[in-house]
Amino acid sequence: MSKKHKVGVFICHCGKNIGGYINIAQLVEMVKTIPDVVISTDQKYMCSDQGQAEIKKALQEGLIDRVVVASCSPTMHEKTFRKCVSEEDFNPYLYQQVDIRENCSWVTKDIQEATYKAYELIKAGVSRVKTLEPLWSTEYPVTPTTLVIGGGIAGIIAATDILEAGFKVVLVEREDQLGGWARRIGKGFPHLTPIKDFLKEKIEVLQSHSGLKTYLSSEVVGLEGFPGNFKATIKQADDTTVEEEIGSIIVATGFKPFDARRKPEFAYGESTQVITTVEMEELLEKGELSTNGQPKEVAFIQCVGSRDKSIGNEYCSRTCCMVVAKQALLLKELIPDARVSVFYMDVRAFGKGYEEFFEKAQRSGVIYIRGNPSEVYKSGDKMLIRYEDTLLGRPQELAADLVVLSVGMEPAEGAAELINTLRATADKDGFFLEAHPKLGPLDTFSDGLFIAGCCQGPKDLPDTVAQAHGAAARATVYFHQDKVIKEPVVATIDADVCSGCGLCESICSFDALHLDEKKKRMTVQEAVCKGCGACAATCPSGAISLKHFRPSQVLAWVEGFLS
Amino acid sequence: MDIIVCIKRVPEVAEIDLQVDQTGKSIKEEGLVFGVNDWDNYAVEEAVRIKEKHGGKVTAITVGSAESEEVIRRALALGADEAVMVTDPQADGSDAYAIAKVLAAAIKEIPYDIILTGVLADDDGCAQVGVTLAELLGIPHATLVTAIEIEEKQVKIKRELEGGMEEELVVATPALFTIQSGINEPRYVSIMGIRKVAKKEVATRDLGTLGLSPNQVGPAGSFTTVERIFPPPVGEGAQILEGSSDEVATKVMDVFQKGGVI
Amino acid sequence: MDFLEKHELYACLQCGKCTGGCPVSLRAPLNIRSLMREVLMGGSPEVALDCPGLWDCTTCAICTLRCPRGLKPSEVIVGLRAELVEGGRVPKTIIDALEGTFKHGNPWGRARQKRIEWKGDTAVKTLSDEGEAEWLYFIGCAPSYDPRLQRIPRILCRILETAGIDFGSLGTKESCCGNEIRRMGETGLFEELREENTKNFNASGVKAILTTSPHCFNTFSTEYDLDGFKVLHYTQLLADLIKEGEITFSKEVNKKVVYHDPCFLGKQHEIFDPPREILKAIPGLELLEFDRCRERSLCCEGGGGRMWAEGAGEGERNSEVRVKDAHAMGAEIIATACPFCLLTLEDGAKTTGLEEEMPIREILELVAEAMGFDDV
Amino acid sequence: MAEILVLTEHRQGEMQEISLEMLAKGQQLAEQTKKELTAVLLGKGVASMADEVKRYCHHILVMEDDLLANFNSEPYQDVLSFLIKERKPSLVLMGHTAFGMDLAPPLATAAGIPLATDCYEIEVKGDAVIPYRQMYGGKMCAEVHFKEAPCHMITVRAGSFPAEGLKEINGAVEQVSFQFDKDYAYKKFLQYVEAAVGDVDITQADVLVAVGRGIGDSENLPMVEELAKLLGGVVACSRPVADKHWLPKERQVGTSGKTVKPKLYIAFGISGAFQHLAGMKNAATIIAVNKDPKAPIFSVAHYGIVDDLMKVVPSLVAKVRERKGA
Repeated sequence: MSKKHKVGVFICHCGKNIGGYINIAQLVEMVKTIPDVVISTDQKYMCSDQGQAEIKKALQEGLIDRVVVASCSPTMHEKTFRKCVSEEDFNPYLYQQVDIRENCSWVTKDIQEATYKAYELIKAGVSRVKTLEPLWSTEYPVTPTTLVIGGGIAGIIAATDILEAGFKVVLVEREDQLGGWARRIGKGFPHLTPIKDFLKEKIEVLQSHSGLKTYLSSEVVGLEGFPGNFKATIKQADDTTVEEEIGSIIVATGFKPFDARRKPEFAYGESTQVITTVEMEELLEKGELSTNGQPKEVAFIQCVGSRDKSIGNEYCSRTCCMVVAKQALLLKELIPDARVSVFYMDVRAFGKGYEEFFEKAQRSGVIYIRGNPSEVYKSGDKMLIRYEDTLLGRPQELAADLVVLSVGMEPAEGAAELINTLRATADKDGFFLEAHPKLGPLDTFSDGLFIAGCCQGPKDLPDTVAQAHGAAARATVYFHQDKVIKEPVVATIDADVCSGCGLCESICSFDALHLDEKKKRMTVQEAVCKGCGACAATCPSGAISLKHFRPSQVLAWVEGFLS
Repeated sequence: MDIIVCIKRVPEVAEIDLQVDQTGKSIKEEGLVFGVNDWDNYAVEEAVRIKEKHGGKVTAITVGSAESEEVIRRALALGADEAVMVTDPQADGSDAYAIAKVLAAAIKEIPYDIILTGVLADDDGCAQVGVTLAELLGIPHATLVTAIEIEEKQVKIKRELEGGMEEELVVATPALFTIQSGINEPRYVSIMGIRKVAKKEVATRDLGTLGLSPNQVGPAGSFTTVERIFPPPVGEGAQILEGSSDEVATKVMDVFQKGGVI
Repeated sequence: MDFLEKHELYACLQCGKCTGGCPVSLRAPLNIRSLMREVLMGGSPEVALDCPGLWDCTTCAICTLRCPRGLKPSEVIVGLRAELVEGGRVPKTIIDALEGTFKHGNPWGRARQKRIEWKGDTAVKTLSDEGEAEWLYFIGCAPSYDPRLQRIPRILCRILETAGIDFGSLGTKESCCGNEIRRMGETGLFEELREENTKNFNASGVKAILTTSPHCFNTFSTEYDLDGFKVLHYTQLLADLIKEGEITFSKEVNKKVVYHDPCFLGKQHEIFDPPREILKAIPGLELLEFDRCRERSLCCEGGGGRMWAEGAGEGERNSEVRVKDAHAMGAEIIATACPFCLLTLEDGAKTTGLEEEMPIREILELVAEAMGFDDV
Repeated sequence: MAEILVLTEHRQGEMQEISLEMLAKGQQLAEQTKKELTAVLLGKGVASMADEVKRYCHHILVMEDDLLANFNSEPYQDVLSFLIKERKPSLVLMGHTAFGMDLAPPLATAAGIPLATDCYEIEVKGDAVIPYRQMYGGKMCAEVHFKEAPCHMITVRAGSFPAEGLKEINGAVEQVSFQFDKDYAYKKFLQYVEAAVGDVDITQADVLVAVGRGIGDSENLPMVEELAKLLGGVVACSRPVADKHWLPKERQVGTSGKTVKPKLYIAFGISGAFQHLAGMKNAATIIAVNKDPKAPIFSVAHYGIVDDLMKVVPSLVAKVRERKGA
């Protein structure tokens, strides 16, 4: 603290968000009394051009050498203000954001208390900002190849897009051919067009590109590196592994159908008269049904394994309503005198043309019964379904020749392991978690890793295809820039203090720390380091510190509160 | 319609092999379960039903040991509004007549239109206290009451006679009725219900506060005393009737005859 | 918290899975889904209290186990019954059961001093009187008093003795476990029983409890707070003893036996295999399975206070269906592992006229036969 | 010479059995104590009854009045108080009946007479009259001692003393001269009500003929009904029979049905499920008929027949008919 700093504090009203609950005028005056604060001022919206201009002006005039903005949370606008000060050739890491919105105005109606707390937070921010040091980002070159994991419809579409953009693709498929679940679908809804034709065409287009390298019967078993410069390990059918250098990754591993045995009340696996929609699709496709006008009484049961807390799947699988409508309709066309019933809780016909298709199925003679059946058991040569027609309010029984369980979607086999390998995050149901449900549906919390199709959650073909196109675009954004920029907030090791014990290596989730065999000291691979600070907290000798969050900087923050 | 209902705490003996205690005059009470006398339970229910229909207040009253509080609390939980408990060791050994005197003294300070008691108590089975009380209070009474209909200034009742007969009477109030079991279906008194009345006040009285002298109650104030008790002779298990159909039938006829059936 | 919130009625999907699976909904005026709807729309449980089907529920808990929203419809019934109990508006037979339990510690109102009547000349030490043991064997009310069932604990005692298990019982101190009492809606009484039994368990110095009845087992393991106690249904211990070779059989039981899963053992606790393992271990015995077995087992209608309430249902009883199904598949014996199932199925055998052809046996009775215990 | 006073009881022109039972016991006590037996007969239009009663006592005191037409304890009490004051009996006997229960306690109280109710036996020991009564629902018997007094009163349990041994004494009829000074408007008799016919309440019946699953088929019910009718009883059942709807639920005995306490309970083909036993074990006399000698019903029954009910019922029907001379 040898040098005396000149701190500028800019307080934001955020309209009424902050201004309505904090006495800003009073706060401005209070802040002026904090040592080294040379500017304390307020603006209706600091993030507005006018607000940013005021900061820039103060920097231009050389009035300040440290900037504090007291406004919303850093997640919201830290980047905005860092960019703002950089434009004045001011190091963005000499900037401190203080959150007085989420922390103060939004959580109390007591203006006095909120104003006082805001003052305390600003005081701490000012104390810290004075200890900050300038930091500079690093740039790395990019390998313009995308690893696409999964050769189903999502993988095929995404890979094709990337290839067509002029980049390369490494496509890894677990099965011995491309196509995934789309291969097993006969006709698609709502137009009853054969999916196979469409799929065949897409695969042909994909394979016509020279930049494609395909690994069939293979799995991704390892990943290291950092965005733009990953190295993936691929295990092939013969158990040999190869490594591929890649710049980004798209996961398109799809789903697996729910195992109906987990709903024992439906007797699946105990009777051949109980099948799933997956098996029904095959039967319809093979044309083996109704060689003798059988079955006469078919009952579809919706939501098997979906919307069901009792087996832990709370979510809707989104496609089953339409799959059943399609299968019921086709069945009715195949065996016109069959009685086809569909047990449902709600019919979710949300897509374009879906409601119309549902109506078409109804008009074809399919009986929709609102009720979630509870039991299926054998009675003579029929299967007896116990249910309540909730619209009639009547518990009843229905004897069927064939019961079709409309099974939902679950995360694909091995999804958990892959999530682990790729250092991605699983959602509560085991699907890949997107970075933001609305604003980052194709991104993950791992930079350079994107998701498409049912690996993120159940969806139908149109949604899957749309996501695949989107993921392809997201995955190639770096490639257009030829470089990746790495934030400088990373761990740093004081080699004089480090004993090379390796504790930090074991704690690091990103594999960024390694032992320098020669020096017997740990080193940080800065490009990989995410700046989480876990190593710094773990290091027994205090050799590791996190830039921008050095102990002195954090202590100053705390002291600011306590002073 | 203010109602006083008299209740008694008695042991449940239905399944128990009762033992005579060392005095030879009473039973061993150890291990016995006590509760409200069944007939009294019907009486409390009837009182509460009358109150629910016609308004007024129900006061439950009991004479007995401190443990009698459980039956008085139960009456409160069932719907009685007030409770009076007369406890005095000097009243021990009272016969039905002496108990009626205690009740009469206690009731003098409580306003009422009708008094209900059970027909009899499970323990002594005298069927005497209620009617004696009516006489002491100088009010009309009816026993074995199976239906009560409240009318202006009078009550229309049915009482049970032998042989499936009943008679209908009208009795002017104030009056006392002894209630026959089956007159109603007493409601269930839940543990929660009892907990809710745990803090309700129960007025306590002793001979002094009632203005009774010790020689008016207890053995001294009683007309009868139990000199000794003893279990009735019993046989175990069924006596198997054997022989030809006709012989067996004849033996059954003897049983019928002994039972007064034919 | 009001009734609607407590029972999460706002979250009901009205899908009907509860009513569809209800073992009595086809023959009784009980529709739990619509009942929940009534209460939700009426804003209070009062609107449902006159439903004639309230005493038909067997609390088999299919509705709760299968509810896709994780609600507990069977607890809604218990809640509604609790309202009736608090208002005193319960059937006479239920009143008798509740008062009997309050006064004598068992729903039949039998004398406490006769609770050890089942013993006959079986020697069982009474814990806390005659020292400690490894296991506390909780007999249960029905096996203690019902002459048809009194054999069951006698057999188990003999088996435990043979296997060298150190056990004792609470003797006349044992009181009703309260499982059925709670389900009849008498929450206060249940709490008192729980307190009393827990006190006796603690005083016994035992850390493991064995039950005859799945109903006792259920409440001890899920509704008591028996931290540090191991609670087992006898089938669990017996299956282990057979596996470990502690129990061996000397006679063959050459019968086709079909096993009936009790709700409080099977569905509610997923104890499906131990009873079957015991039966399979009996020499000569051929184990058959109902189509409706395990998770789909048909409730016998003996639970949830139904032993003391007739309910308003009409038509064929489930126990009759069960007996007929067993007969049709060629079974010679129906075996079960629950005192209530045993009694209701025996009733079913009587009313279907199949009493002679279709004897109902506790698993323990078959074990006793195979072990050569002819005199128990 | 002091006398023993017996209040005879009658209803709707019919002498009640209890009156004869009391007279029989009264004769015995009179002999033992060397006293005279005096009957009291109050009512309206009772002359013919007086003629019958006088055969068994030394004196019969008769009073006829409209106020005495139907039993009303208030005018009865006043007449009896008067008679007791006049005649100073040493012992007054009444029935422990609906009649006596209403009358005896207030009468005794008003007259200061020690009273023992519901007695099944009366002994004479020296000068003392010692009544015996039951307590705790019949589980204990009690010997009761009276406080010394010129007069004692006892109500007698019906059926305790056989009326058969009555001796002819042929006493004299004396008219009671008593003047009512009030109209007893505060307690008025309205009417007798007979239990509705067809309205079967098994809890009220004195005789229950109960059938269980052993009946086999509902077709066999009529013969059981016939027997019940002959015995003046009604048919009850165990749970399986009600479950079959062969008989309505109201007829079911047991913990889930009704608890009954008849004088006679005959169980046909009922093995004795515990819950059933709980509902009927307190019947005064229980006869069980079952094929299975080990049936639990035999543990509560007083008499047992190990046989097929299909054989037993017809032979009983025949025998009852024979006895009844029908």
